[in-house]
Amino acid sequence: ADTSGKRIALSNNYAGNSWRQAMLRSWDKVTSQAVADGVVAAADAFTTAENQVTEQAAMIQNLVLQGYDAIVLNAASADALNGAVREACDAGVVVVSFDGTVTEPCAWRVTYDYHSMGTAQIDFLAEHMPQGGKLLEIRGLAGVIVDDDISRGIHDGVAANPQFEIVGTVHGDWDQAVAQRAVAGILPSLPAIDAVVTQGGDGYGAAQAFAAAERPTPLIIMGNRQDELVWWKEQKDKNGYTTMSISSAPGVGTLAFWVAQQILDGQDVPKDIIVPLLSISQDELESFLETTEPGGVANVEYTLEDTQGVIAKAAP
Amino acid sequence: MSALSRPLARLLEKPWLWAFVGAALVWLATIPFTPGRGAGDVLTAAFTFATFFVIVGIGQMFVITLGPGNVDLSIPATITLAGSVATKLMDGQDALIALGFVAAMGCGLAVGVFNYALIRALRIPPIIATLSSSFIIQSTAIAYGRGLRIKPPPALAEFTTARVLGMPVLAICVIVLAALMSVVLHRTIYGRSVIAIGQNQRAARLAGIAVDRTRLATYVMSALFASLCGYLLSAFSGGASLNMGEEYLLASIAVVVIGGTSVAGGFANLPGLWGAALFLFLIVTMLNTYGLGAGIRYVLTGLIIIAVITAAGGRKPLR
Amino acid sequence: MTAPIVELDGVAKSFGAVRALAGVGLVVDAGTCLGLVGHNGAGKSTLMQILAGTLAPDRGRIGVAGQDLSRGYDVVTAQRHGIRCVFQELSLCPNLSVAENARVFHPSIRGMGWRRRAAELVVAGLDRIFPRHGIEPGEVVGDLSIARRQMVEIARAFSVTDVPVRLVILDEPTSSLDALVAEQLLAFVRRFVAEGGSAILISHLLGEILETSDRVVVMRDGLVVEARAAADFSRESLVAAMGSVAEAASDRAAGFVSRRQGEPACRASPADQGQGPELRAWPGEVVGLAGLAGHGQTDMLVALFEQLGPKRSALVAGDRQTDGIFPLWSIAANISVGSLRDMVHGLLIDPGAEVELAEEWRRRIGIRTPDMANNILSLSGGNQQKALFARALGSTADIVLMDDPMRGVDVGTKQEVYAILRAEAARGRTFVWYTTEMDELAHCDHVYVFRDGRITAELAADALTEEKVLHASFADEAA
Amino acid sequence: MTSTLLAPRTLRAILPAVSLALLLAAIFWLQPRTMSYTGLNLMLNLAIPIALATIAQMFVLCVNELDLSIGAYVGYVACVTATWLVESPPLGIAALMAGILVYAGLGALIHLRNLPSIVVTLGMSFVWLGVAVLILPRPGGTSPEWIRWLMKLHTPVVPFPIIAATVIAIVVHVALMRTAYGSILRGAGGNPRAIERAGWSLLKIKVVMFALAGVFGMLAGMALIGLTTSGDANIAARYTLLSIAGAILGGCEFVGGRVSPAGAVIGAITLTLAGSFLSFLRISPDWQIGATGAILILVLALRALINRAEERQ
Ligand SMILES: Nc1ncnc2c1ncn2[C@@H]1O[C@H](COP(=O)(O)OP(=O)(O)OP(=O)(O)O)[C@@H](O)[C@H]1O
Ligand SMILES: Nc1ncnc2c1ncn2[C@@H]1O[C@H](COP(=O)(O)OP(=O)(O)OP(=O)(O)O)[C@@H](O)[C@H]1O
Ligand SMILES: [Mg+2]
Ligand SMILES: [Mg+2]
Repeated sequence: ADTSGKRIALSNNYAGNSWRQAMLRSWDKVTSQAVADGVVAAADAFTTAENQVTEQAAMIQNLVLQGYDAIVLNAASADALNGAVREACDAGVVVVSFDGTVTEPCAWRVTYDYHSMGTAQIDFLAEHMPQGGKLLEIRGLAGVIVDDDISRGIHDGVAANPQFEIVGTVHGDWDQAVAQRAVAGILPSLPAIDAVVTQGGDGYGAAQAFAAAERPTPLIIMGNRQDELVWWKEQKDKNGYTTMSISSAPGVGTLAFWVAQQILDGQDVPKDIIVPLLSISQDELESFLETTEPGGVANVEYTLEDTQGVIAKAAP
Repeated sequence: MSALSRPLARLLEKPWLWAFVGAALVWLATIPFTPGRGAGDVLTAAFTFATFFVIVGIGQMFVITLGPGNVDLSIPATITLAGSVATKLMDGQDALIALGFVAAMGCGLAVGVFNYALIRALRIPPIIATLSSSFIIQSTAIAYGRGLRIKPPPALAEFTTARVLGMPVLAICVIVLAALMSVVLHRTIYGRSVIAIGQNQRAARLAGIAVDRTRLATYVMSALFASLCGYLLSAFSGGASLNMGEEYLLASIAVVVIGGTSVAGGFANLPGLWGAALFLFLIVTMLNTYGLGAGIRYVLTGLIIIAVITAAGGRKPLR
Repeated sequence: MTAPIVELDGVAKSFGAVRALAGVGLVVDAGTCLGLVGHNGAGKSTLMQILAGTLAPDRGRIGVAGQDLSRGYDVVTAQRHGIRCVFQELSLCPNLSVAENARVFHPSIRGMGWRRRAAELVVAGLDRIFPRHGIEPGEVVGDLSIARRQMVEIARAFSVTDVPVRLVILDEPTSSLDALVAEQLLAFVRRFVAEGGSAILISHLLGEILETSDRVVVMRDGLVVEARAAADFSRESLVAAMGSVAEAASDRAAGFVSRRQGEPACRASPADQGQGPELRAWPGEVVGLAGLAGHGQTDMLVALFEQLGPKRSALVAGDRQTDGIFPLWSIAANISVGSLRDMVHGLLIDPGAEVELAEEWRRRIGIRTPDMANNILSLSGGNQQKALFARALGSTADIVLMDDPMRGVDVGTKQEVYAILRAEAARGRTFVWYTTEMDELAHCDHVYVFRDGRITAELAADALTEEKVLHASFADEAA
Repeated sequence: MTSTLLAPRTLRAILPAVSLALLLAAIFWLQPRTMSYTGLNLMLNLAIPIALATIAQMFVLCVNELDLSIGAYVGYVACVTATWLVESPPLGIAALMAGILVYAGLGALIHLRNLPSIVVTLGMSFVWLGVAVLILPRPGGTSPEWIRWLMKLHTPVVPFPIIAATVIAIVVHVALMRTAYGSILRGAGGNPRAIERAGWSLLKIKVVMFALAGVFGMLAGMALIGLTTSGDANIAARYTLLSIAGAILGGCEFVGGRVSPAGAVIGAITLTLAGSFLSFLRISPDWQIGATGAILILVLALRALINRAEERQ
């Protein structure tokens, strides 16, 4: 079907960190090209000011009122927006959620396998530290599904690899400064730490906290921020420091855009689409650093063809 | 009354005492779980991080002292804006440290004047005025910084993380700053004016106090301290981020009120800021150390705060 | 003869180190008005608060209508026995309407139609005591002038619902009222007493006391020092019993010399003046603003204050609760706030200078407190007023604006204040003084009479008579 | 007659309503489709829980206190409603009643120990959040059928949210502004000493007001779940700020017992709509957040005009 007359909206709940900024920029870059090419008529981005469920629900309802054909959604809550999403579906609007996904069955979900983001970290450690060791876990924001999933993955991984032991857990609220402070507070009470498992983005803060406490730097799993990669590179050049980076790429928003376009095009798209995590190994570090803008985040943007590939893989 | 018990009674009346007592108790409860020189390390960390709370707390305290309804909700956004502007301008070069500082202070000045213009010229209640302006400031920071995280100049970063004898240099500076501001509060016309306005704005005007000038100065000062915090924090944590100020909304109010300053205005004290900031950091540290789950930790944090304030009790009105 | 309505015996009360009452006995007979006088801080209000049940005595006996109620005596008990009190500091809720404030006082007004009943009750009370009061029951109390608030509170205290009113305590009820309204109140008190009610009247205007009371009790330093029939007292003997010096009549009119030469220190017109005299004051002059309460005098003073600015002028606020005191500060800080600019050395306020200023004025104006570092609220009402006085007089402003500043100040202190005013005026200071008391106008060099926000007459001291002031206060009435 | 209509006090009382009307007019103009039954329904239904939370905050403001825990408390109620109230109603009801009791107890504690309410409720906000996380460690649950039914009610002619908001405003207005005991409750904010001197118990008043805040906070949480259909501990985190801002926007004051239930409801709706308004404007994403602030300022600038008028009088 022809989608050149269709209008797609992005409903975003938060813009206050670099990941979201990169996500918005990727969206802008990819969709404005799509609009220029006449693939769709419009692809506008909307962000709430308060990062609040009710505000975003109101926004979804307003987008429905404005007659958008599809809403691409990064949701403030996995469940609490279900009411609004249901109403949108009932009004014939296609809803595709990503990153912050929703559980409402009528919506499509473009998700990362966050559980595997946890297990992958332990698998990496098991490979590089076969003798095992003591771990510090930095979690995200309590009461949020992503935090819960990653943490479960980590704990399942540890259960499968009993040579590892989690000796301390702090909540960094996915905020560099909070993570740094929490780690600095708990470090004095901890024995020597061999590795730090994270949820991405807290690695640099953790490294600084260790340095400030004059503790030897453990193996810290990194996220995808450029400053984390730079720090890793510096350490690597200095003493062959080895670690990995695992995270979600902000470009996933563009994938969700294409998914929405494909649905509007009448394609058969499965409701759940799993996207591979962005993982950077020791060898890929330099190449990623080259393509990442200073102060930004490592990213991948998706084309229609990439998306069709991902959809095909997801199809049963 | 004996000669000894009088100073003791005086001390017990100090409103800031309980924040320090709370901090000390929580610290003592943490020590058994920190082997070796851990106890000292915990304190070092506490001073390091409490410093930032105290910096914004000072500005917020002066604002809150202006009386009921006065509160600065634009502190988080100002921190972000000042941090982003400063790091972007300095671009990691030591030579530009001063320029970054001036730029951060310039942001603060602009924000403070803007806030007070809304409050005075448009007669918008301060809480909504600063909330509204915080959105605008946050947008400015986004448009300007685009969320890029630029490294601070190494010399500045070194300064913010330096220590002497285990004590963070920055913390020492801020202790001196707090002492200075305490003098400003109690011994200058400006400080007296703030306290008088907080008790009764109408009476203050009729007693010849320059009400508008004082309120303007206070909102500007709050924004300046927020900017200072943004400047130092971005140097300390390796760059500015768009959400670096977020947690300072509640924290700046919390350190002020737990520190014994009256929310009803007209009564303030600076030592309490330090007590409260240390207290808040140490509670989190203690509960992290105990390895409790998030739910239990939140509950205990709340109960400890309530317990301390209940033990301290309130001041009975005279008539 | 029936049992006395109230019998207090050996009542004592201390606030920390301050002994407010040192064992006081008081008897009020049914159908009489008792006058209670004493210097500022003598303990009158404290005693009345104990009788009203809002303050518990340290010891002592409280008997009401022959019953001993000492145990567990409180507000509710007092109200059940028909004892009502109009407190010195107003006790209305400013955010409620007049009718709602009546409801606060009368728990029995409730259920359907309570607003109407409350409104009727309070309006009936106002009509009875203050004919032509012009107060609407729906008005919000915070919008009323201090005099009207006082009228509402008085009417409320005399209004009857389920419990008959047996004793009404009036703690300086006339201090915020002008002479005319005060006269209405006192006449009503006489009628009330004649109908069998009882009243306790506290006032620093001894004329009122002698005219209205059957018996007069004099307190000094927390003790009753004299209690006799009013007829046995003369003004002079009453003053003497209070331990003050006899007041000397003002001799302004006698040797009056106008100071009106050269440039006036300030000049202004009320906003609605239109045609008519302009207010002018020359250095060294004491200028009086007369007329009935609420006719624009306070607005004139505030306008002058804004025009002159705090460097040139200082203001003694009229409504000390809302415009005057800083309730969290010490007495000393309350005084020095008017002179901060003069106490700065370098950048900092000199605490020594603050203490010095406070001590000087404690001496000069006789503020009764063991320590000027005590909180301002620990002072009696009259002493708080003295602190406000000290704030303005202690400043270096050339022009002192005073909004009925003698509210609740005792006779002895008034004499001292008059003397201070004269001395300061002689040094070239200008005073603009709003007062509703003829006695006080007699201390002015020049008087402007206000009516409906306008100046209707201008009288020099040698031309000042009560008739002329009254005439100008009602000037428009005839027209 | 016109003079009393234009009196500053009257003007100020209708100011919140005028701001709201202007905002609505602007929205209708930008997006005519909102001017329909469904449009209004969609735009306004999420304002209901915020309005209820704002009313709760207003009760606390009325006695010169401040509740920093209302957002977390609404989150707690939401979690209880989405789980226990569905799985085992008696347990759910007990948990909700316990919430109200705790609120009443806080009122008593604050009064008896003369504590600053802002610190106590700050502490409580952590407690509620913690309990909510314990009840619902990861988002989920479902809404009880009857709440969902109520919140999705399709009333004839006038959309349900408008009816609900009106009912809330009228009920609270009558209870607080028109009843005999209501005047005592407000008086306690205006001059507590006077209320005490008239023989009323301030303790009882504080307990009643905090309990009422608990009740309305509970209603807010339940209404929220009715709309969202499942819960999350952080679901109402911003409600604390919104409820205070909404109450102030509606003409309530921090001290002095000057409150306005209708104003509070209108204030809450205005705040919600200010956010909506934004999604009808095409603004660059960078400035969307700032636009919310600018809209609030514009709406409030009206005050300046009216205050000027007042000054001239
Ligand atoms: N009692 C009052 N109520 C309301 N507004 C007032 C009152 N007194 C003064 N104003 C107004 O407030 C404004 C500023 O007065 P204020 O005394 O605060 O001046 P300021 O700006 O603080 O003084 P300065 O010039 O010394 O800084 C003036 O426009 C004045 O009209
Ligand atoms: N709450 C209090 N705290 C400390 N001292 C108090 C308090 N209340 C009254 N006092 C002291 O008790 C004494 C008696 O005060 P009270 O108010 O009874 O005087 P008064 O006779 O009514 O004086 P005035 O004529 O000025 O009203 C004064 O010395 C006053 O300072
Ligand atoms: Mg008295
Ligand atoms: Mg008088």
